[in-house]
Amino acid sequence: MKRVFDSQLIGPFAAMVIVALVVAATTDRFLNPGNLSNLSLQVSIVALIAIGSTIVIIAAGIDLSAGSMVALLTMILAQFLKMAGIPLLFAVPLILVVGGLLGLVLGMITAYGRIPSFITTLAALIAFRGLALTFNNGSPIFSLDPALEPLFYGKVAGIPMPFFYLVFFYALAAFTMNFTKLGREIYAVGGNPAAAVLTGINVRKVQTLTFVIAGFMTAVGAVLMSARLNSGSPNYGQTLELQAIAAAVVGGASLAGGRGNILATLMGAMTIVIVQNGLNLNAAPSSVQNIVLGAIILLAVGIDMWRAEISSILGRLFGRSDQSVKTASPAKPALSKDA
Amino acid sequence: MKRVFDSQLIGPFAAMVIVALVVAATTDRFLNPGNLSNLSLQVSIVALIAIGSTIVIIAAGIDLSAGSMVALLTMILAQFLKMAGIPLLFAVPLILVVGGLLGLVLGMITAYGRIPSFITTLAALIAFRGLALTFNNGSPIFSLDPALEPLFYGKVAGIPMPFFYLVFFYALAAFTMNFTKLGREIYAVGGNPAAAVLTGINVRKVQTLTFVIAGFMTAVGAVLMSARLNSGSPNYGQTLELQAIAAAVVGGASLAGGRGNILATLMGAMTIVIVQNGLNLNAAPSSVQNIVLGAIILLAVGIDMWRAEISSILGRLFGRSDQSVKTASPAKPALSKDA
Amino acid sequence: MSQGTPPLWEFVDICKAYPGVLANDKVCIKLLDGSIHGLLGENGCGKSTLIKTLSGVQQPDSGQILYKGKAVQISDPQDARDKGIATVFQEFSIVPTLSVGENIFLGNMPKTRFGVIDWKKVNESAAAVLAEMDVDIHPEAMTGTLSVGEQQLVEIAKAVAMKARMIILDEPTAALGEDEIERLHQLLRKMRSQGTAILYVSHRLDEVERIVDEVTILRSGRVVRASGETEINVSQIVNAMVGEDISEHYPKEHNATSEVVLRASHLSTKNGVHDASFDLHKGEVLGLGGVLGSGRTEIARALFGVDALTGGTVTLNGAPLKVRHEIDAIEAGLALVPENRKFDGLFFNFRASGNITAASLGGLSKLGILDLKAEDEGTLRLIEELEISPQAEQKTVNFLSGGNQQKIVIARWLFSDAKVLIFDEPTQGIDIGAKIAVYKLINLLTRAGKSIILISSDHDELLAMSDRIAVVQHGSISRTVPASDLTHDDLVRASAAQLTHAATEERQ
Amino acid sequence: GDYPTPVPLKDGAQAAISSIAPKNDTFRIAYMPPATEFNYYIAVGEGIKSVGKEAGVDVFMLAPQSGADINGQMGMIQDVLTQDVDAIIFGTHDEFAAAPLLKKAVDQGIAVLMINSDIPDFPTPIHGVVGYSQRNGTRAMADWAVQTYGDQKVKVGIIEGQPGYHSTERVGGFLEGIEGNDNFDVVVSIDGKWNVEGGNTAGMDILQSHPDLDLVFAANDYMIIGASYAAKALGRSDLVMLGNDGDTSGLEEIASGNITATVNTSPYLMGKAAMSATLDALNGSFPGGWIETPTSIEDQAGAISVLQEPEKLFPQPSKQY
Ligand SMILES: Nc1ncnc2c1ncn2[C@@H]1O[C@H](COP(=O)(O)OP(=O)(O)OP(=O)(O)O)[C@@H](O)[C@H]1O
Ligand SMILES: Nc1ncnc2c1ncn2[C@@H]1O[C@H](COP(=O)(O)OP(=O)(O)OP(=O)(O)O)[C@@H](O)[C@H]1O
Ligand SMILES: [Mg+2]
Ligand SMILES: [Mg+2]
Repeated sequence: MKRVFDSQLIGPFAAMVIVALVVAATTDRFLNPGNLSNLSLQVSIVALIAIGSTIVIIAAGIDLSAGSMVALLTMILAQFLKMAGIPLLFAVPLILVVGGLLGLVLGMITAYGRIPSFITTLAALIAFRGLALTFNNGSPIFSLDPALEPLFYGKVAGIPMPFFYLVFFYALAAFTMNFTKLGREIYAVGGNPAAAVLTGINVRKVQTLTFVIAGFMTAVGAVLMSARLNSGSPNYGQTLELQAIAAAVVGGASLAGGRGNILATLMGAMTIVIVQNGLNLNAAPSSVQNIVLGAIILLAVGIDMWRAEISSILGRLFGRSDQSVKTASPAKPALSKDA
Repeated sequence: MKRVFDSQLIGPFAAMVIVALVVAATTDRFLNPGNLSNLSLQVSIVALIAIGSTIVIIAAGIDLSAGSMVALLTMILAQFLKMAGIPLLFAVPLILVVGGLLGLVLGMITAYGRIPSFITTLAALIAFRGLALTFNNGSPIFSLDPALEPLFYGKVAGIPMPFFYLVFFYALAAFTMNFTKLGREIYAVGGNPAAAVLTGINVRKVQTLTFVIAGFMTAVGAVLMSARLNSGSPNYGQTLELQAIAAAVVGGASLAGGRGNILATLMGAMTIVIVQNGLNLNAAPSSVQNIVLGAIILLAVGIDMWRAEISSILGRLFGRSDQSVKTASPAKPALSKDA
Repeated sequence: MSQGTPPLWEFVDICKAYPGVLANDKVCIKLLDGSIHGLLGENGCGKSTLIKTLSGVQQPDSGQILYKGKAVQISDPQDARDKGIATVFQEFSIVPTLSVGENIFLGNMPKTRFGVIDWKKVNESAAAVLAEMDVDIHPEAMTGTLSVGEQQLVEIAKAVAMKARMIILDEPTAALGEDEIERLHQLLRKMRSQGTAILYVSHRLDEVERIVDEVTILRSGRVVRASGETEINVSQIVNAMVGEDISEHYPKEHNATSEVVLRASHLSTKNGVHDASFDLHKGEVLGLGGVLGSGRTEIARALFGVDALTGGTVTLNGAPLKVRHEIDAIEAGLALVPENRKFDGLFFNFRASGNITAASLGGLSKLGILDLKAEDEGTLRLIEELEISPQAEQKTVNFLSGGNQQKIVIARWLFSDAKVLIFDEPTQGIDIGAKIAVYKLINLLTRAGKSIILISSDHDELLAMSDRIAVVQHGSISRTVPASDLTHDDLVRASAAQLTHAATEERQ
Repeated sequence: GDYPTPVPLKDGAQAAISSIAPKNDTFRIAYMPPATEFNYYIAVGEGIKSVGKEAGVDVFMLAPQSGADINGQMGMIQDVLTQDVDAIIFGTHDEFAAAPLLKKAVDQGIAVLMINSDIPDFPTPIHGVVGYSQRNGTRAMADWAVQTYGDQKVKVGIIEGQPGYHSTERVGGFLEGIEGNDNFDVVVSIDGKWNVEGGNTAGMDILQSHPDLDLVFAANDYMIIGASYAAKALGRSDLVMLGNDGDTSGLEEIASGNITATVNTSPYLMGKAAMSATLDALNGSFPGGWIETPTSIEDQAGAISVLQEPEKLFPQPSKQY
């Protein structure tokens, strides 16, 4: 358990709590139960997609395709339900498979085609939205299935359904990353791919699998998006990939690979959503929302990067000895390539 | 001269020519002089911004902020012209300075704050658009100045003005990158920052300068955007950063840093614009446009990555000796960290 | 070695080509139980290629691999493991972002009954392996935070932990000091006595002499001396490797004068330099000796402005030298050839010229514009003078051999006309021929009145090439003596004297 | 109130006005357009605010930046539902997505009115719809064009918005209007992405591929403004350029002769009407139904006369007419 709830969680957790306290101080509506269940609805889609983004990032890749893939998958789901008449019970698993397959294609192009994932998924970001537009003349498809909505809006024992998906998938992902061979291989591949090859890890397979996972989780997000909006549209999911990456990064994942914690990503996603919720509750205009979100991403990474300096300053302020500071800061190679 | 027009240009040039031939075959309107001058208008903004993107990429950074910065700068220019009543002759240089300063801030946060440029500019991508929205209630500002439009639409000797900007800035950038100390230092920093430090290069300063250049070129693009649309709007420039990065990448710049050619970026930008123009001339729907653009990005990078394999296959097909193939292919470290 | 039983592993006529080179050309080699087999040869002769084939990283183009006389295929690294082969690769193959324990068991992590990774067992077993190696590293430490030497020890621990029948070490000692090398040799002798077959690669021929039982020597991908065909002594080996007689391995010239060029007084930095003082004379080679982690690199970094001084002064030709950034040091005529040329030295996106002029761009330009003609001329001159491969200006430098790469890094400081050159492990990982070329370069420099600070963990080299030696302990200079007054044993003893301290300090 | 008499909504689409139960003494009203990126909704908002100010009620606006961010808008509606608002005036690009949340709002006793719409059958019952008939507006524009230019051959280029209800209706209305007239010939139709930039690029490309065009119709003012710059650059001052909205900047472009005419839908007045109806609904005096706000076709002379009444406009014209 220590592994799962390790020290990497403290920062993101603290950030989340601080943000929540600030929001709670500005409006008494924040802590009402209705709003808290709202939060779990709002965080759900981006948080589920961020599982995949985080895993790809840990393996030193990046996935820019999630937002467009959501659009494409909501359109395919809509086709399944409205045009092909496939029952919901089959259509949903089928979409998850399609998501996994799209991830497989991206992963194979990246890993076996040796194309940087930034490029592969940038191309996919553009092309998937184009593909989504080929369905139904590019028009949204509405009113998919009355049974779809409860997937998002339904409640069990008064708790919204998305809460359970979050618990399930985050538990599964945290377990996989910390206690299974695959999880550790993903960390190894991200930390040093050359070393991973030499230790007998099938690096390309592992890289590919991270994209399959990301595609699958994106599909989960797409199903929830369809359920939430009871429709499919080629416009859905815009900038979702950036939000998911932001969640991972606010949660402390390093774009250089090898570092990241699944549960910290959940905290990251929560932090972002709490801020948005707080701004919404205070009716902040979209200009302020954007500025604050940008600032939070920068601050979160900054605090992580400057941990050594900050604790040394704090230490000096509160008269602690310099010694304690050193142990707190994981030394970096002095001349690392970090621009 | 050998340095400027080196072998890195051949691929992107060939790609551009092939694409142009294909387009010319589908429509006889492509080669008419009106359309060609049209092309120079359409490529100008993205190609000018891509100069900055390429330089940042050569220094192993990435700039995701260009699109939003364009929006912000068009709004500031509009404010200067309409609200502050600053004459055009001062307002335009002022905007270029503001662009350079914004770049300076991003560069300093990246280089001195040690925050990966992906994060810095992702935050800026979000925040700059928010900032743009704070002006004029987030509404576009139209009819800025009658003297503004000719900056974009004007002609000298029958040749559109943007053509001259392209020639000027590309010549300047190619010269800088190939014949000046700064240019060489940018390549060195991108190639190996640790080694650059130990050879006395002020790595952080150089990294910062690449962002200043990018900010400046983005400002040039923003002025042209304002002139083109005779207005400022917080919505302008969406996905422009991706198009500029795509131009650099199609031109063969490596996201790992140290590799890239300014003139090849121009070819890359031309390739993309020719494709879009060709599709528009054939009234292709936006779905097809997106899919084709995605495919081109992937193909361009793929061909670059697989150069060794491709030439070996071609060699085998045409019965050339294996020997000639070897010299053609710059081998990559087998296990480079590029996923 | 009993004649009747077949060798544990045998290569028969193994060939392996890379684009443009035949890296292994009909190589035959026999690896026996309970024997340490040295595999030697110049840079690029194909040693690592052979090892990668045996470790399943790549497949041979032709030839046979026999296991106890039976032809087998080693399809991938995991297969090699399963067949009882453990390899310490030349390139670092640890994952810096994972713990030491996890690195040691990466690829076959202990699992519980439920197929879940058993972290308790990972850490306990790792601790046991490290204790067996007599190494004091905590299994839960993040590997990336360890020193280079410690990381190398973790690499070795990975192989040891596998309890393999066959263990391959490709230059395991390049990043180790004398003491660690001695401990490693102890361990290898113990394994040999337990019947393990060991394949050992090193460019440090003195240590080869100390430990191997038999040698195979490669040249240009071919076996030029099979096991048993050469006596195991340095000059015989060198003859076989290089293909010609080399009379003098350390062609030392004495050019030192009494004029003090650089004086460091009471230097301290945050990175472990404490009150270090020494003088450097014109034309002198001043060696810095000490164990791994004693702070020799850190002293170099302090002089060169990489680490800020927290105390002390430096004077150059009598005038105080203030170095706040590397560029200040360079402009004052200092030069640093870093210990890791791959990570800190070379620009792999440049050809020779870009690398050679990188530290002189200021002098090479007027109003910021480079004089490319001067660059080309200077490069060509140095390529000729230093006998660098003529390929160097045709392609980017990643195609060059280690020796040529090292010469290019040194050429950079000849181009900048540095007066004081700091060489940090300048011969690490390069073959004997290239080493001698570097030594000759050192002579050339001192003859021209330049001064050199030489950091080397190869005691023979340090003793032979230095005029005086400063012994570094805990980041300060304990004493400075003429090299001729020191012996190999003195240095080992001087180093050993501080071991107990070093060990306690590391633990903190 | 100061608005046209409402037309009843379809069966089952009308929520009972009696279900409205305001909680605050000073009414709190949320204005929730689909996006802030369209000036149009800001103008509507100004109309809403001006009436609100007169009546002394609290009005606030909450909207995502991008109209495509429907997910974001739903989050905002959810957040507003946990607050004590008395009325929601909303617009959306996706009524099916919004329906479940708005049903909840109606159930909570909140007055719910839709703005800038003409659908009589919102998927869940709401109290009112305020807007002009999208299809009628552009059909009137087509009629005007046929009347003005119909005596000669006219080659038509169309710049659509991104696919969706608004684009379908407006382009559909225009096509209906020119249908049956042999002189009007639609030769090209492409996407201008609703914005100035997209309209400009689309304009350049269609004028390039069809130099014989006589008339360009765009589904909103921004796109036709963008296209007008393209026309100007190509020296095509002879083109008939038609838009839709009655955005202040669009009207000014017409006044200056860059654009020929637009469908003036008076967003500011629409906002005023919507707010008046909302206040009536809260006071129980609004019968419910669709309020069709008037539209007019404005050419140069018309635009100038509209611009001469700046009190009915937002933003204000850049100069006095
Ligand atoms: N992946 C590769 N692709 C192309 N050529 C390679 C590759 N790896 C090695 N070579 C070439 O094969 C030859 C043998 O290399 P190898 O690494 O086996 O030499 P080595 O004996 O281990 O040298 P060193 O002592 O420097 O480690 C060299 O010419 C090298 O440049
Ligand atoms: N980047 C760093 N940050 C913090 N401490 C470091 C760093 N690099 C080295 N050290 C510490 O500084 C001390 C000296 O390091 P190092 O091993 O490089 O010494 P050295 O004398 O150069 O040895 P050698 O040359 O044999 O490698 C060690 O205690 C090491 O842990
Ligand atoms: Mg080797
Ligand atoms: Mg050292």
